[in-house]
Amino acid sequence: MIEEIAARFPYWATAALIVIGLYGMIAKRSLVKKLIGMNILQSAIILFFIAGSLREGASVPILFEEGAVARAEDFVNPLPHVLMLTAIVVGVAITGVALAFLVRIREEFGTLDEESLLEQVRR
Amino acid sequence: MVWELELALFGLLVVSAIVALQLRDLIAAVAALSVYSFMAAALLAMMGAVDVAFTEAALGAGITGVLFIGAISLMHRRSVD
Amino acid sequence: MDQLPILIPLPLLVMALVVPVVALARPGAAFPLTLAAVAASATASALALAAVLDDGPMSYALGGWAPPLGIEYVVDHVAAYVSVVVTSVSLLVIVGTRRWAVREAGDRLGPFYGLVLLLLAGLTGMVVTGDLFNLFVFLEISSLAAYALVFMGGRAGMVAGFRYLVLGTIGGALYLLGVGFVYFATGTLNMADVLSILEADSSGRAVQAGAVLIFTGLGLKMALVPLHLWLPDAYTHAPSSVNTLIAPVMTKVGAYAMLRMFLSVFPDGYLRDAVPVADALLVLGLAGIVLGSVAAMAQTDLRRMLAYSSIANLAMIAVGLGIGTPLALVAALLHVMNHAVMKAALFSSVASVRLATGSSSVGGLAGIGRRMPLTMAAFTLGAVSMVGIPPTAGFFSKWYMAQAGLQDGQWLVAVVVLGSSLMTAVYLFRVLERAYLHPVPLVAGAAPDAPPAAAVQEAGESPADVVWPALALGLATVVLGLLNVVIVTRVLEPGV
Amino acid sequence: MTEQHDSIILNFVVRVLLVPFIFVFGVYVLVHGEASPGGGFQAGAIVAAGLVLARLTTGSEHGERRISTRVLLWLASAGIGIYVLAGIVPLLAGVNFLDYAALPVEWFNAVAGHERTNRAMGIFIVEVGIFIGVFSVLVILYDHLTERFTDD
Amino acid sequence: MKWLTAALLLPLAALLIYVSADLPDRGDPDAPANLHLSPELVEVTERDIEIPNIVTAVLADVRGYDTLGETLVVFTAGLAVLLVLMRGARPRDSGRSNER
Repeated sequence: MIEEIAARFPYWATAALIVIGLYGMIAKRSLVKKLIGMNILQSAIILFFIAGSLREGASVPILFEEGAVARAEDFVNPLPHVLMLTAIVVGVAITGVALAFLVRIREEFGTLDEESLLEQVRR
Repeated sequence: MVWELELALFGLLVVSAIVALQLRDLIAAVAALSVYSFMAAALLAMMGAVDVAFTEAALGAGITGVLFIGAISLMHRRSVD
Repeated sequence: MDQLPILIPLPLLVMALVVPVVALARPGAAFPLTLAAVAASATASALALAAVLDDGPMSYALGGWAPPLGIEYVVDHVAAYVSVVVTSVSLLVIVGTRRWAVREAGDRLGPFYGLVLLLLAGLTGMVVTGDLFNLFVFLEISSLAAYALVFMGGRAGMVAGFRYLVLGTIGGALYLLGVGFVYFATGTLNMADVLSILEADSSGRAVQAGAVLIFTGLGLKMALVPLHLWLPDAYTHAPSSVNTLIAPVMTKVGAYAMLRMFLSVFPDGYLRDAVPVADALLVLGLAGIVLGSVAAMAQTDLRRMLAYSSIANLAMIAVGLGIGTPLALVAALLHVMNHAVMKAALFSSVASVRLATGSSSVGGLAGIGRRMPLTMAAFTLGAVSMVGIPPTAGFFSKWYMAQAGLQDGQWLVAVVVLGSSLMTAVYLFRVLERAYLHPVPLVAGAAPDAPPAAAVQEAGESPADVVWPALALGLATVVLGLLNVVIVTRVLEPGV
Repeated sequence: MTEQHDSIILNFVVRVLLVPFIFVFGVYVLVHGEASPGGGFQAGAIVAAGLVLARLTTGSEHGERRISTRVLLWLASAGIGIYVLAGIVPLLAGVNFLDYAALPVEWFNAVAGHERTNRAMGIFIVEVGIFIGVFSVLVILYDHLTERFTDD
Repeated sequence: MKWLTAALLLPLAALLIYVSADLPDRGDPDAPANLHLSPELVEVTERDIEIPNIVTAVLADVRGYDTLGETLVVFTAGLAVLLVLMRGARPRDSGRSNER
């Protein structure tokens, strides 16, 4: 039981975070809350990738000693790190654009509540 | 690394995510989101992803928080949900 | 010539950096530079297609790092074909919407054309890439550009753009999550490498979950039926310069990405036997054809009608993927091209009508056929092809699709395809009837949202640079229809 | 957000002590990104944060500190242009896009044309490009998000 | 609405947790992702690239094209914000482009 938890908890926790983030994006009426949900979702995916790249007994992927022969087993898998660096930057870019949309919508409609926005548009 | 510590941090992460979504005061919600991001960064550093942790702290927690606050400070702070 | 694959997206990328800066000083230069970049990219695509036809698929290692390690570009028959379609259709559309761009973007032409180029760069990058994560990156480039362009369309466009952003981001996130599952199960991101590993051993729930998540994500991006909610508003309220561009090409590339998953990521039959993805696509596709066509019949605004018809046509492509036989895949691919061309013709002519009369409601079209003969000729050609009347391209993809359905024992497919033709005829011929057979109303306000009758009475033909691209696209439906045997036997059949 | 805070001490601490330190740290992160965590993205974010901090304390109505959007757009294009150029130059030399081994940076090291060094050099050039691009886009984002005022 | 969303998301949560049993254990050195490409990346960095940070080396060189795409995403965001919020570009035509 304990071993099972020790081996699986990162996946369970990230699954919970993903669902929380999606819930925020879909069910919350405030557009700001939708964006907060979006950020939670993105971080959750990043944690998921990094948790999957763990290697017991390995160290940070930096070659410390010049000239010493590096053994691949000594390092954490660097590929997910690279992918997630990209994903973080993409996430920030999307958040920035979404916030620009928010400011503009607020200016035009005077509200950030999804229901009343849709009402105003339908009218 | 001690996996129990990671587990505890993950628990805190879930709690702060829920708090960030449920707070009515938007500035407070954004603050909670920053807390969430910083804890995620700490967790990433524990898992050996120092580069990712650094980026998450600088971009995810720092810049995102600043942009959120910058945009929200021009708006109503209360959300209807 | 070895460098051809990278030359497809590269002109677009470079010019996307140049245009916004140049436009600061000379806004007038934005349009010709954009056009030059798209033309260069279209040329590279055409050359790549020719090279592929002669020598077979090309692989290109970016940065000189051999494929499973680095990122690979794969230009095979299908990729080159879709890339030619995307770049050449958008070339014509960009010419035709120049006036709208000037009107709608105003003094923001630099950012506008920069985003258009980035949108196309993202799409072409998605088409030629052979790497799952690289696909995600370029997907996000094109999506982000599309959100902003849709958002430009006035008050309703803002709300539509924001909803598009939220749902599109969910789609991207689900896709990325699916790629994560596939990566943890196989240890690689290169499509060909994933395929060879899965062919050796494709058991395991992680890959199944990955497949489900990838297809859900791409389904959101291509507006497959329960996930289509963003599309009608986004297409209706986007500025004319934008929906004319994204309606033909954007969702088509999502569909192409799905096809890529079938062809070169998951082993043959995996998506049918191990995960019910193919069946789901078939069912949802059939539902989408019916729902999209019915909803289109109920619309009074041309753009909204065409948006719902897009949902129906994308669903048709999904049906082709769902059947999954080579013939069905050929039909789906042929429909990717046909629909891109005819939707571009229809949206371009609607943009031309709006330019002249200021309205796009069906009610306001009475008598427009005589006022704007060339525009309405383009519209008619597009409509005839959309319905699927023989010499036009639309007939052939529907014909192949029905045949593929019958061959596979799915008679329901043939029935639905035929039924969709009838429904398309109902909603599009209603437009034609009003345009050609109704007299111009003499009293203002004959229809509630019609423009003043004077607008239609005075409306002459739109300027040549608006009409001719639309007409060229309309004529292309006929030409491509006549050429379909060549396209199918030389390009598509070797590709699938 | 742009009202001026007239505290001399705050002004001094932030503009004379804090912001220069942040800038230096950002450049350190950029230059040291090859050996320790860091690189163009992080450095760009840090320097942009420093600039934002300066804006926050002193207000951005004062024209003196404004970098105009025009300049920032130029910078963004140029920064990412450096990256694209690092890809195109090898292309012109006849090898694949982004193959840094073919970059003409022999002047940098005595061991002319050594591929390992060339690649390291290419990475550094690219990181500088990323730094400039990310920094300027983030400042554009901040400026435009906070500059628009609504009346309540 | 909230309950509908919850009803949609619970299956997703169930799927993710069900599938996690099939993912490699936390820190498993024999996970496919740890065996297939990661050793080559370490080797290549040591052999061909003269910088010690493997992540930077892979980010900017081996997968440099992804990173180029990533900076282009950032640039797209900049252009998007300019298109949406640029001053002097008042939506004077918003009434016109908004008519139905």
